[in-house]
Amino acid sequence: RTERSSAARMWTFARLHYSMYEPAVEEWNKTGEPKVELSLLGIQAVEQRMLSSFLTRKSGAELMEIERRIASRAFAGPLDGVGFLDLTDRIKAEGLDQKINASSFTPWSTRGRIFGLPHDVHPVMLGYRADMVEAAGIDVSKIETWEDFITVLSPLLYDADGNRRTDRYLLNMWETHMDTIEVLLLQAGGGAVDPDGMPMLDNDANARVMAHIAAWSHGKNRIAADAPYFSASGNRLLLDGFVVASFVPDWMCNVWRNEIPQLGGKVKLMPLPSWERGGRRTSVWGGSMLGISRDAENHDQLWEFAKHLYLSPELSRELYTKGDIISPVKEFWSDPMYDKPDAYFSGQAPGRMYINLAGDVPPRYSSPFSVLAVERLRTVASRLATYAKAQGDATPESLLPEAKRLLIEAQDEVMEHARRNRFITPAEGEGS
Amino acid sequence: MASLAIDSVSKVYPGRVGVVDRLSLDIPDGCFCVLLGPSGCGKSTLLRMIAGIETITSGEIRLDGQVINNWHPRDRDVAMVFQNYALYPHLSVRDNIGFPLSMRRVPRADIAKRVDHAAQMLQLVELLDRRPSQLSGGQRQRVALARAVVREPRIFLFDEPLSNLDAAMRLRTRAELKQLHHRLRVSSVYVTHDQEEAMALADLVAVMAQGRLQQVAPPLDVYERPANRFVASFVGSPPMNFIAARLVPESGGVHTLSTEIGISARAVLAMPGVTPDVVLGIRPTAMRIAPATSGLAESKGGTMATMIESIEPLGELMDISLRCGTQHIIARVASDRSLKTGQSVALTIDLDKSHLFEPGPMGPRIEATLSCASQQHTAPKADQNTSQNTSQNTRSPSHESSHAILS
Amino acid sequence: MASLAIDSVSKVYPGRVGVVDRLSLDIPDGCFCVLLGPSGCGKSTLLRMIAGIETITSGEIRLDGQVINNWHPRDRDVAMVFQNYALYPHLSVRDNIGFPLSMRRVPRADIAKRVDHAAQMLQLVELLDRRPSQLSGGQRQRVALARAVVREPRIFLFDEPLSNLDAAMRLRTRAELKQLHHRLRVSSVYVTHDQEEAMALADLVAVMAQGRLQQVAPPLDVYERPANRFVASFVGSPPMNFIAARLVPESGGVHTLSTEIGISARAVLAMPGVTPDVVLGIRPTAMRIAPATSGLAESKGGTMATMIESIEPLGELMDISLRCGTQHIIARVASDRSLKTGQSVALTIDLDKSHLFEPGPMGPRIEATLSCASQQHTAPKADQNTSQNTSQNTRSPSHESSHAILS
Amino acid sequence: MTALSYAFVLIATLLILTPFVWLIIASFKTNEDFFTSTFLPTNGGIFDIAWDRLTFRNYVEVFNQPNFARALLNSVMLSSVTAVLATLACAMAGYTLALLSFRGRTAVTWLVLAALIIPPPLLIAPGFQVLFELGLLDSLWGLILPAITPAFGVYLFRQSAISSVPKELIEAARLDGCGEIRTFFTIVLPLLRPTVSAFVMITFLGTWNNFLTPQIVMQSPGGFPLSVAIAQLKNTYYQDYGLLMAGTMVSIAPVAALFLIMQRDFVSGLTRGAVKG
Amino acid sequence: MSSAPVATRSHASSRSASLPVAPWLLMAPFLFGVILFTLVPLLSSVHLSTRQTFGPEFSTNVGTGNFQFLASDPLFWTALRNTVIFTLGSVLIQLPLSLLLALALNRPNLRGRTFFRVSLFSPVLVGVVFVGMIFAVIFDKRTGLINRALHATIGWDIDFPWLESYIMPSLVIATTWQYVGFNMVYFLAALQNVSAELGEAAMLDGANAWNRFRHVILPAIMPVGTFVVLLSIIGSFQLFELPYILLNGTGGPQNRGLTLVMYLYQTGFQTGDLGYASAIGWVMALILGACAIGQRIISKRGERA
Ligand SMILES: Nc1ncnc2c1ncn2[C@@H]1O[C@H](COP(=O)(O)OP(=O)(O)OP(=O)(O)O)[C@@H](O)[C@H]1O
Ligand SMILES: Nc1ncnc2c1ncn2[C@@H]1O[C@H](COP(=O)(O)OP(=O)(O)OP(=O)(O)O)[C@@H](O)[C@H]1O
Ligand SMILES: [Mg+2]
Ligand SMILES: [Mg+2]
Repeated sequence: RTERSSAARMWTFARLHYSMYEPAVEEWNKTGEPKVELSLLGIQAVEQRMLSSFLTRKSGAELMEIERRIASRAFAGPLDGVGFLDLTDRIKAEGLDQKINASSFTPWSTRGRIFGLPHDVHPVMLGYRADMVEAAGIDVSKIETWEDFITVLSPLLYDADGNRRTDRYLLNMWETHMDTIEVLLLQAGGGAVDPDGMPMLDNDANARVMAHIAAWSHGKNRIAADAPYFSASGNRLLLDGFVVASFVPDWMCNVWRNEIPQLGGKVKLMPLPSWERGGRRTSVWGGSMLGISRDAENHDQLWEFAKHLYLSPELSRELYTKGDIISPVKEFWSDPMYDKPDAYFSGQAPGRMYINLAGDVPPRYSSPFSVLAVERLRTVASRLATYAKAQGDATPESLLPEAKRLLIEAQDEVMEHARRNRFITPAEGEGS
Repeated sequence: MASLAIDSVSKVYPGRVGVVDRLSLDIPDGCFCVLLGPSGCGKSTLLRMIAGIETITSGEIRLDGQVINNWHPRDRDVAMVFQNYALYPHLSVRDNIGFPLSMRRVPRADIAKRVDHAAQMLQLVELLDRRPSQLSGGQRQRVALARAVVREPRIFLFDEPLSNLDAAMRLRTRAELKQLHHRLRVSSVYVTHDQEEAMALADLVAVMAQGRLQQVAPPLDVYERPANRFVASFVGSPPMNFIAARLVPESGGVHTLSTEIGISARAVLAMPGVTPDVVLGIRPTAMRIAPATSGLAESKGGTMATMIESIEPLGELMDISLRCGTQHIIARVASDRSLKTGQSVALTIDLDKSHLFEPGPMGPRIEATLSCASQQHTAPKADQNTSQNTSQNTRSPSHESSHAILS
Repeated sequence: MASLAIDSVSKVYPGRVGVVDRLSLDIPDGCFCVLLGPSGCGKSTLLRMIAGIETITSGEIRLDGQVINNWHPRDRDVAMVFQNYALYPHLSVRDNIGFPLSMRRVPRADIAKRVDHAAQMLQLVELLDRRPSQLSGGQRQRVALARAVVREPRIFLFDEPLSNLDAAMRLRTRAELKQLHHRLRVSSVYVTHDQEEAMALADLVAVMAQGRLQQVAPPLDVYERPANRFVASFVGSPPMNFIAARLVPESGGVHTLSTEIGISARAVLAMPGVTPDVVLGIRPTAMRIAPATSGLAESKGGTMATMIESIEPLGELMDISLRCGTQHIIARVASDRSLKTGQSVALTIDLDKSHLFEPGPMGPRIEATLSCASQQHTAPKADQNTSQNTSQNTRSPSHESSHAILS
Repeated sequence: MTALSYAFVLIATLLILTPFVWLIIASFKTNEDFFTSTFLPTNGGIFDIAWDRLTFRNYVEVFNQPNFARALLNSVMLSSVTAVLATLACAMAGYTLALLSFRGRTAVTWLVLAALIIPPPLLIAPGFQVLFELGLLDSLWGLILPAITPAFGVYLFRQSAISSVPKELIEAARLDGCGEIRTFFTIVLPLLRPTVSAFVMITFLGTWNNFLTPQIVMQSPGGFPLSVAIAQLKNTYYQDYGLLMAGTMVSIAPVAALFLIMQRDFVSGLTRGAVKG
Repeated sequence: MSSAPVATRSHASSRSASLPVAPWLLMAPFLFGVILFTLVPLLSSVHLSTRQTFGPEFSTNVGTGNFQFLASDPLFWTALRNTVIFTLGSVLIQLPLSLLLALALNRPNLRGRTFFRVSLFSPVLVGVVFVGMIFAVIFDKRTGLINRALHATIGWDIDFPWLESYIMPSLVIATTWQYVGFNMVYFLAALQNVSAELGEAAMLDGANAWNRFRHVILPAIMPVGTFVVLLSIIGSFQLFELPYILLNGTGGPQNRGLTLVMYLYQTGFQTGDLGYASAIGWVMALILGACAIGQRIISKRGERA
């Protein structure tokens, strides 16, 4: 049998996190109990080990830092089947729900219970090529809605080599890139699952957004193009100014900083254009949490450690300086470091800008069906795109009915699976 | 050294019955038994069953009285020369020969010594470091032979071990094998198609056909007293000439034998009461040819007039094929350049070297003494004796074969 | 049908020189040439070079005058029987035989006909649907043979095609091959170790040793007029007896021959001036044995007194080994049960069938006529002639071989 | 004919190597260049290529990874042990199924086939459980034991034994006094050499490159092999691609060497001259 | 016991009375491993396939429900279609290439064989993760190597969406790149069983290159050949990691990249229903089983020779 060292094991999947946590863990191990043993695993490995250990109730880690998409997979069963410790009462008791940005809890909540301590907020803005915009003498402050965005920036659309193929587009987004689609859906108040964890694909918000996305990338006047995120070619295209604006959550700043230093001083950030005047100017992308294994002994000590690690001012500072990530803990937001102008973003202070939007970050709920539902949304998007291509000069309006139809279809499919699940009935959803 | 008893053993291949058919054969300790038989009659199969690398469909094989049907080949301690060599391609000739010894944990030095000895005996010394793929056919065969004779097993099995050697080498090796046998006295079963070899080596010759035993006897007896027409025609080359004949009884067991080709003789039968229709068997070597004195000499007794159809010279000897009425007869005589094709000659037959058989390809031999029609004659003692010890020599098999022949 | 010219061809294997060594041989169109030679002397290699499946290290091979060294085997249109069969394991016997035809796009019906014919000729009919793995050794060999003879190639190459067949079958097949050759007249090279076969089939016999040609001549000549001591000892079985002897010159080319074992004779040499020390070669078949009249008869001329050391019976014949002083002599005579081991006998030698050689294993033959010391004698014309046409028959090779022998 | 195959092989090789060239070059590039130039960074020295922008930094970095040496050692250990054991186990079983006749042979053959067609993910969770029950988690054996009996190996050896070991040789060996086991080691294994070396190669590679299982079975980072160490160079937010590529190159080097040593065995005529017929 | 006449006569290839213990001894390691690490887990998955589960303590019997749902599950059928397409693609394109390469490299007179052999094999040396990375770069739309090369040469659409609309073809290309040399090694090893003598005999019999291949080489490599086919069918059916990485964990647009195993993985782990996953696995196993039986039949013929 494996000699289980008395030390509690903690897995993390990000090198950055690992390096940031090490000091905190060391400090804790000086005095605190139990000793914590931090180890770095590939994200795929974390996923499989987490699931294997949950499913077999065997030899997991006491503490697991989990990325959002993976976390939702732990919620497949009945509530008391979830492998993570239910933190709801502790959080409420200690008023953490007030202390921490509300929407940050949602990804780790299912059927009203909270299973993880949030690590971040991850608001989203648009990062755009300031150099081009200004060269064209355009004033982005006029932009409030997506309509504005198009009208204001459309002068930048142009065909460099006159081969009647446009060589610069306004928005970096593509019908196949689910992350950005989800960003827009959430911003518009749509999404994949409702607070009870039930699929909700066929709502108007989703339909509207889908219609727009299809129109933007294949419609009459196309503004969107694909410069893939996290890929050499994508960055190359950004450099070449193939697209003007991209979706930039706080952590993305760090990615750009490291992967495309050449863009330094050429880019700026602006809040997302909203879907209607006065609407929400931001969204959310990515995120992770710290969960405690239900099978661990000494839950309380681990809980203490979790707080020590996540709620410490040091960490919040580390997060921002090393990873451009703003802390979910509201009280730290006053920290002046967030106001420091950033040369990379042409003197803007990204921290502050994100914090200002943090309050508006939309909630996004998790459920066993998240993955399935999101997959369906992706399919809808891509089907709709095909439809748009076929239509030729499609507009959001002309696409709306088809979008609705497809979403309803998708909804039914997902519900098929949902109804199959004997462990989670809608009834139980309301129950808790 | 051991005695081997094969007791009504049969082999059936899927869909092929009677490959070996209820065959019984006793090989006393230290006996050197040569298997003769036409291609495909089951010789190799029999050897492989004795070796234990072919399953026995029915019957028993006993080694010193123990039934070994289910013994693993290793435990039978037999050495075999495969018809197709079966050398280990990845081992040098030396290691090939030494292999069986090293498998039996013989000390290194010993192995080296015995391998060298075997190599000398088979003139493989300068080939010891080659791979089988670098050898000529005959050399491979000698390696296979060497691999068998380095051992001192309880039984030797040789499957045409010399077939690919030149005459000189074959003679030498044959002598070596004979010596070896005299030295070790290991019971051996030896398959060959070379009858001179068989005669030279065998204590006992077993003639097989169609999976059955036809005769088991000392070499000369097989030649001089073939059990049946098959053996007679198979042993001896060129094969015996067969001529249809009739027996007309006379006084006291004496008959007159008459053939359509004009040869007639007196026949004294060992036992009475046989069919009048018989077959006269004459060895090509049991004839003499002389230029016909007159244009056409009249046939009488063992002599007849005939004509040379064709001549095949063979160095010292020559084969002459003659036309006698409807029949062709082959005679092998000392080569004599004066004889020419088309020439008419007088053919004389050694009647006392000729045989009578019942009709049919497997017709058993009729124990009889033939003599020239003219002179008086009675069966001499000697014949009786030898025939005695023949049948004694081959008691159990002869049962078998007679069975075989009748059934 | 084609004439084949091998022009000082050599083969060198990595690290093995002289496998085939500057060998020249002309095979006229339609000639049936039999290759004799000890194991490992390069016969198969030569055949494989002719076939084009072995590279030629140096020299030329010409087919009807065209150099074919670099021709692809397919284009040479030769049919070969491999020493180890090389049958296609996954094809039935029928398809194996038919393969070369179907490769040459012969119409189906035709193939069937010719396959059946070949199968009949080699008694494979009831085996046609088997796989090679289900055949006996001899059956496999016959399939290999059949695969060659279904074709009518420009050249036939046979590498010991009958070695695994029983005597009867071999005789029959030999006859079939002879007929085939008479019908098609395809030039053939035929390797065998069976000298009877060689004699029976060959128009021309080529004797090889150590990669070199020793003699090329019609069969009987090779036997009766061996070019050198090697050929003499290699051809004919049991091998010739060799006895050291001295030549003492007398009047006009006539010499007296004396041996230490007491045999003496008169020798008339075709050409004068040879070393006094020579070797007398006597074929075992060129001797007669009679029970010694007195206890010990004195030796004189072709006859000598000696003692039987051992007897090996071979059916019709028997081999008797005799002690003559220090030497053993093997005599092959008609079997005679009256002779017993240890018995002292008178041995008579057919001097006119004996030969003289220069010393050394390859010592060339000395053209001479031997006769009993007593009676007068001069070399008869006949001998002269035959010796003439021998040397004529074998001009180009005999150059070669004498080369070979001298170098 | 030769010319034809030559052309064919050349083209194939080119196509195969192109991504490699990319990989190799990438391993010498800074992150900046990685993202902005496909092959070599342009506009600079000779051939308009900025040679000076190429760097060894990535390699230095790789070797400076925490317990890199340890990981390398683990990999070598793990891979070689697995490869050897697996080859033995599979060859033995394969030969048995191919050339020995015994009751239950067909059954076992079918078992092999069955094992062959099981989709691995089907076994992830139950397999994990078994490992746990056997207390093999967090030990090298937990990685080795499950890996030494791949059904496909058994089947591979079975098939190649059928075609490359003449049964006459087995018979001869038996007569010469070999037990079945001896026969396997002295006769069969040498004859199967091409397959053996191919299989050793393949197993070694599989283990060498497998980065997932070790992370699931091994609990303490100390036991991680190179593959994991390299995989961990991957970051969640942004990637240091140059580093990754360098890591890949480093992890390839040893196996490449091994392959160079072994590849000769894939081609070596063997059974020739064994039997006639 | 196995040498009892009855027992062996029924046996097509009855060779010898081999000690009954030896075979089991030789197979012991394998049996030990396969029972422990395949059979045992497998049995639990058999049981699972009739249940709907979440972890050990949450599991209810659904009888054949899983299979019924499977039949009507469009995702499953998509996955099956994709997988079959991929399998056909890789078997029909990859293997012939491998064989041809092996044949070419087996020529003794080919200069630089070693170099070619090593080069062709080298992709296997790279872990699948990096294959994913490399091919992400290669298949990129505007900047990808393929599109740019083809655009430059034959004016191919520079925005050709490999990894969106043509995922399976892309995967076939990628796997071919990685495994063509790998299979080549199998074939190279197999080619060693081809008897030179037979080749020579065939030449004399007038067989051209094709016929020699057909009648001498092919039969000799048949056992291994059929094995390689079976293996790559199985391998293709279990395609998982590469698309998982190339499409970062999703099935790609309209699940064009969803393979059976990926779906199995998603349902088994991502929605935690091991029961349904097992059902999928078993359907896969059935399909592959059919192939396996086919292969046995074919190679049986080969073994007779
Ligand atoms: N691949 C090889 N490498 C080295 N030597 C070889 C090779 N093949 C044959 N030899 C040698 O070449 C010589 C001639 O071989 P070859 O097969 O021609 O002999 P052979 O006359 O056919 O003998 P046999 O009558 O036994 O078949 C032999 O001594 C053999 O050892
Ligand atoms: N595996 C097999 N399946 C079916 N029949 C077989 C098999 N092996 C041999 N035979 C047949 O069994 C008979 C005997 O074969 P065996 O090898 O014993 O003949 P043999 O006496 O050795 O002949 P040869 O003198 O030609 O070697 C042959 O007719 C052969 O066709
Ligand atoms: Mg035989
Ligand atoms: Mg030969």
